[in-house]
Amino acid sequence: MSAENIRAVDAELGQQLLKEMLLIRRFEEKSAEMYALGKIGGFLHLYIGQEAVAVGAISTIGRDDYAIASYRDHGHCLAKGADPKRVMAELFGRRDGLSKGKGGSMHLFDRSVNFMGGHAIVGQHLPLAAGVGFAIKYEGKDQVILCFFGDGAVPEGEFHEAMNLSALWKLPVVYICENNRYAMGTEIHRALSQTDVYKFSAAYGIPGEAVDGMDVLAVRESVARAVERARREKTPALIEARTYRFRGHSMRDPSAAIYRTKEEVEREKQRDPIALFRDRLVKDNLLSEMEWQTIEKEVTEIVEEAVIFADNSPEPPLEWLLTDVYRESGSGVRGSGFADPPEPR
Amino acid sequence: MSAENIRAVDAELGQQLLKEMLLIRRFEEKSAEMYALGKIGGFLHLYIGQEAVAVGAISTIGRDDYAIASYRDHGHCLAKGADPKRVMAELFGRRDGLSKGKGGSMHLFDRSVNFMGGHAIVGQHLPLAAGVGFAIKYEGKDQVILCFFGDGAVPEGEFHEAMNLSALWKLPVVYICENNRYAMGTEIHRALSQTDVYKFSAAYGIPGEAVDGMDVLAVRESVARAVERARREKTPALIEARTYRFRGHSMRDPSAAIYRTKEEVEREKQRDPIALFRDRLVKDNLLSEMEWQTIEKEVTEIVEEAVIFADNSPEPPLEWLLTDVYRESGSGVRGSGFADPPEPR
Amino acid sequence: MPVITYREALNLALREEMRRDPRVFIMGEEVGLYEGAYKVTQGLLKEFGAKRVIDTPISESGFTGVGIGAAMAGLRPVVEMMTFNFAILALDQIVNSAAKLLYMSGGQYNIPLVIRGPGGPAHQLAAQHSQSMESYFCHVPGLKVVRPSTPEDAKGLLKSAIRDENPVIFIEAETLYGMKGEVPDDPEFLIPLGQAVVRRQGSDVTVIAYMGMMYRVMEVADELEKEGISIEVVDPRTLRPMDTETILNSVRKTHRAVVAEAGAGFAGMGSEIAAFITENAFDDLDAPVERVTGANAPMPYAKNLEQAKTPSKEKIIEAIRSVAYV
Amino acid sequence: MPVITYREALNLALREEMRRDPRVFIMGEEVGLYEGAYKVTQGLLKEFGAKRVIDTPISESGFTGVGIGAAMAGLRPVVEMMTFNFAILALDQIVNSAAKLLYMSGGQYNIPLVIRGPGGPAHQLAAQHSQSMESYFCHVPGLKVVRPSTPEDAKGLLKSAIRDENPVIFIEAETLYGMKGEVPDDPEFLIPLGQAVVRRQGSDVTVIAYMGMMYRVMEVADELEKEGISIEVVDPRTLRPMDTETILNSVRKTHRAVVAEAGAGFAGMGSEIAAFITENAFDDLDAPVERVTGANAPMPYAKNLEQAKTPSKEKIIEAIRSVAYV
Ligand SMILES: Cc1ncc(C[n+]2csc(CCOP(=O)(O)OP(=O)(O)O)c2C)c(N)n1
Ligand SMILES: Cc1ncc(C[n+]2csc(CCOP(=O)(O)OP(=O)(O)O)c2C)c(N)n1
Ligand SMILES: [Mg+2]
Ligand SMILES: [Mg+2]
Repeated sequence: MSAENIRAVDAELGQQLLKEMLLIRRFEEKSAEMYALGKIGGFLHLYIGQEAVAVGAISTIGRDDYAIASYRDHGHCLAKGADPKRVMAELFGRRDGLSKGKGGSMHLFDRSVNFMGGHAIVGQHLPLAAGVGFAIKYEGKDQVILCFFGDGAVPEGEFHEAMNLSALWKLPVVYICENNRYAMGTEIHRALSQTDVYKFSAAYGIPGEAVDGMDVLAVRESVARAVERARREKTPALIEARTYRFRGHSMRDPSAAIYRTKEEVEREKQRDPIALFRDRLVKDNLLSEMEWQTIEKEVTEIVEEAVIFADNSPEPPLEWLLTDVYRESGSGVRGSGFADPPEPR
Repeated sequence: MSAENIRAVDAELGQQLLKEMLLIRRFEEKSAEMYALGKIGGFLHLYIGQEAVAVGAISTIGRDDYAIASYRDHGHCLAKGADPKRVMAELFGRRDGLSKGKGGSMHLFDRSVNFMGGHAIVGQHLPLAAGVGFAIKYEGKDQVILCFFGDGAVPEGEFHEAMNLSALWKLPVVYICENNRYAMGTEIHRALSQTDVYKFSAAYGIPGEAVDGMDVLAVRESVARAVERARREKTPALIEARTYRFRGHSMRDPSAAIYRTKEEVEREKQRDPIALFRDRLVKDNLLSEMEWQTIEKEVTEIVEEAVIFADNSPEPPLEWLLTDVYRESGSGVRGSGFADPPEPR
Repeated sequence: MPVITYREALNLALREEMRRDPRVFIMGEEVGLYEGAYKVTQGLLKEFGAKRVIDTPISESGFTGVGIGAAMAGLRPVVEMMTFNFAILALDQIVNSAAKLLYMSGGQYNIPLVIRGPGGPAHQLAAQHSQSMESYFCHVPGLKVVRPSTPEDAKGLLKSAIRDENPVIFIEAETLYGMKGEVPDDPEFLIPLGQAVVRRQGSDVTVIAYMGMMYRVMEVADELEKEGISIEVVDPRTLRPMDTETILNSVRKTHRAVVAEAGAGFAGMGSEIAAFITENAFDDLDAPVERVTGANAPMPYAKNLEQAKTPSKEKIIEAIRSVAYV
Repeated sequence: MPVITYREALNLALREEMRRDPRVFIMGEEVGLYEGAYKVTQGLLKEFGAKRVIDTPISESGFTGVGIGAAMAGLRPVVEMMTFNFAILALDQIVNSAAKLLYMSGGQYNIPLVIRGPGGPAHQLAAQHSQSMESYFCHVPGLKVVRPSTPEDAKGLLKSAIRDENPVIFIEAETLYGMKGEVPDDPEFLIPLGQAVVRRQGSDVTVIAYMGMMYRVMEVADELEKEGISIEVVDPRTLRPMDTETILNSVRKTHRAVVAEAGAGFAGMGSEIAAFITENAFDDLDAPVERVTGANAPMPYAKNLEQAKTPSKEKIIEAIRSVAYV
């Protein structure tokens, strides 16, 4: 896809993007319900409000390209094409989950669509993304990887190391910082001495830019440009998508907690990326009320099915506690796939 | 000291700076001899060629201010005012060494002159410097700390974390990157995608500049400015001192190894900071031949004495193996200073 | 004595020590405005202000290094790890700076620093958020390591840790924060580091356990009492320095020992405890020291697998029976 | 059989595996142009070019993460740590990514990665450069850990590690790089991970040791033989998975065991080895398993203190005598 005509959306593409965003939204609203019901445990971080970033960005790449994200990963995983049923089953911790129930919400992986996780240590997956970019280049392929992370990862050392290595070795990685202005309760100006994240790109001599993360087409345009360059010139880029999370940090954190006001949250909700884009499509005559209703209905069905599927999926068998700790060697090396030492009682 | 008239050196100050540089040079030449004789073991990293940086920078601060360095620390430790005898004894691993012989060349510490080490993990002491800056500010003092590190530390995550924290919290730390263009055998353009180290300062919104690290007065001027600002406004700074190491990375690495040519080394030696400064003082009539000879003689004597002192100092007693692992509590808390668990055999 | 939660006990210890000594401050992610991810620092910002209660960016290695540097320069920092899993990112600072500076400087710079926060498994937090890291720290000369199991210990040991002249790794547990217990309100109430406690007297088998596992063992002990098996439960409280005497005295009395540990067993704390007991009390032992440990796998997310990962009461009972030959 | 050094054996293993499999590459500080800080990668840049022999900046966490990411995408990286001390900076990537990705992804992403380099003490490198870190890695489910003591093992085990489908921590020793020995030049010569070897047959006491300590123990065995004490020396070679059978079989024969370890003893590898021996062979033991370990202190610089830090022959002999009651 060429970056030039990327803004020229037709009805089909427009509705597709809208539907993907809405799917994520409804999927997560349902997840929140399921969390309240105790069907989902642990940490559950909702992406609500940020959907335009994952959908806009991932719409610029193919199935064969890669994406990788932090723990706030439902949106990216769904946008990359994972089956919502298996995602929900993973959140439920069931056998048919993407990771057999072993990973949970923070560790979604889907090899079939090159979604590389789901990583819960802030900053940790940036070097992994560089590694995938390294492998692409090593094998002479023309894929790219999109690496999504929060503003909270910028102060971490691994941000710096990954930027420098990617820039130094010219790796096809597009780093997309989803700047929602908060890392848990820490507003960005309390975490960074210089808060325009995209400006870090200058320190590494790579392209960087800020983009309105509530505008799916703006994200799409910016990322498409970076993707094209990454494919062609193997140049990484740093894109700062300015966005906002409408909910709390996780289900344990109220949406308008001590660190931000109700007014601020309400104001930001006026920028709802889904409502904005729907209105735009309607205004441009690319979406009728009937089509909208159809999309809503389809999305609701997908989510309902996902819940039913997840709920019907059995718990993982207890033996699975000890599988997938090591992969047996396929190389025929005797012993190299030895089992772990015998369990002490 | 005010930064304005800092270039106006009189004979006394000029000769003082020259003498300090020469002391470091001769001290290290002697250390190399002692290493060859087996009196010194382990790693020995010579500072030869870079003396103007430590001497110029440290000449701008007082005894009560702090300095901290990497493993290439003899120059900084001596410039900060440590007793050459005890430094040499430390290199010899003797009882009267600064660290009782337990630290060695890479771990010089002298609390009496606020020299905070001597750290051998690349990048590790940058956050420590920020911590000292934090303490200064916390206690409402007007000290500063100079933190010296190599170009090789820039790609490390801790460089980034320390810069950001110091800038964010406005700590009185002057970071001085001694860019000698190599980290062991890795030339800077093979380690950093953007090689003007001082430009990183922009990413943190702090002052930064490059300075000729072979010109003791230029270093002095630049650092004095940063020190003044740090004292007054509690602003950190990043100074890149462009310099060169005349010897190998350590005594185990030949001076002109595979990674650089003999010609390059010879060319750089033309910029010898000591010769340059001596010539300048002579030209400005601030140094006579006789004075120069006196300086040489004094310095040689200091170094000779240091060697004799070190050689006469006994080995540390074997019981010291297990002392200084824990500090006994002075607070009267029963047990909190408990000894380590009994040694298994 | 006032009954307060484990969380409140920690909070009180911090408050008292910060009131007592102006050099004590606390820094970490979300400790100030947010009052702690687990609310341990509730109210501290209000009482002590932003100078002494410092919110940090997500830079574990950086701010741990800041803590160590500040300690070198005379302050007494308490660094909160939001959870101890993130301490791996700061491990170089902990191992190579905090633990060694006193030694490398020949006794010049001691590091009076506490690094505290919750560790170990909680509720379905999965592999990267459920690690028991105490054996890492315990292996490092120069560090002290505390695992406080009760509200009283939480207060008394944290206060001692803050007054200690050395770096202390203080690993709490998310699962205990809400637990209530009697806690002295005397601001000079201290529990020395390096003293184990016998939680329950018994004569047949010694079980060594701390934190959540200790409570599970206490329940097991109640159950087995009905069968006439008498369990002595020893809680080390401080893992380094380990109070080997209290443990050995107990074993010399019961002649049988089991170590119960939530973390993965291989090269874990239980290995050390089992090894020193055997080394020092071999002739008193009527059976090998048995370890009951977490499975040697990462922590799974699914609830049923998670439960199976940590030693069950059944497994503890089985181990006790095997050493008691009943 | 050709006689080559340990260093050459490693070099040969790398070469052979890189020739065999184009997905294998090596990255690390100074591995290319400089040919390795310890020259293990000598000639590799020339033979394989800069695409497969990659010099890295000093960014341990970063380039280890790059290795892991590349492994996720199908390559088979060998990451050199200039020395293993610096792996602490990459520990989060090793523990939280490399070791857990297979599990967290429910079996989708295995990480065929080798992290290798010298570890343990060398010559007067002082506290920050002389650490024995194997117990850290051994504690982590999902990692394999190798410590090869001979040139032959260095080659055969490194080749198996590279062919393994899992992350393998391969810790060499600077002090052994120059050691010579017979090494098969067969490119299919492999030593399976997880197999210990009996270095010396004996009947009175089993001593478990690896790397430099193993050689010291062999010398001790020679000396004690003259007194009529017969020592069996077992070298685990792979620490995780540990070949418990070979060790237990030996102990069941000799009824006495000593573990000798260079690193600090508290919560070290010796603890694990002593613990499992006691657990599994208690009734066969005529004496407690004794640990002879490095002192529980950081490594001092001074030569005499450095020597005293690591267990001497005298200490090993003393331990052997104490378990043999002679
Ligand atoms: C290394 C590390 N430190 C701390 C945490 C705890 N933590 C989880 S998410 C988070 C905030 C991250 O914020 P940001 O990167 O902006 O992402 P967002 O949650 O806004 O999507 C923190 C501190 C962690 N997971 N990893
Ligand atoms: C974290 C870490 N990685 C690697 C090393 C090994 N090492 C010691 S010095 C050095 C080069 C450092 O170069 P630079 O920072 O430029 O300082 P210079 O030696 O030029 O003074 C390396 C790689 C180390 N000590 N610490
Ligand atoms: Mg954020
Ligand atoms: Mg350099």
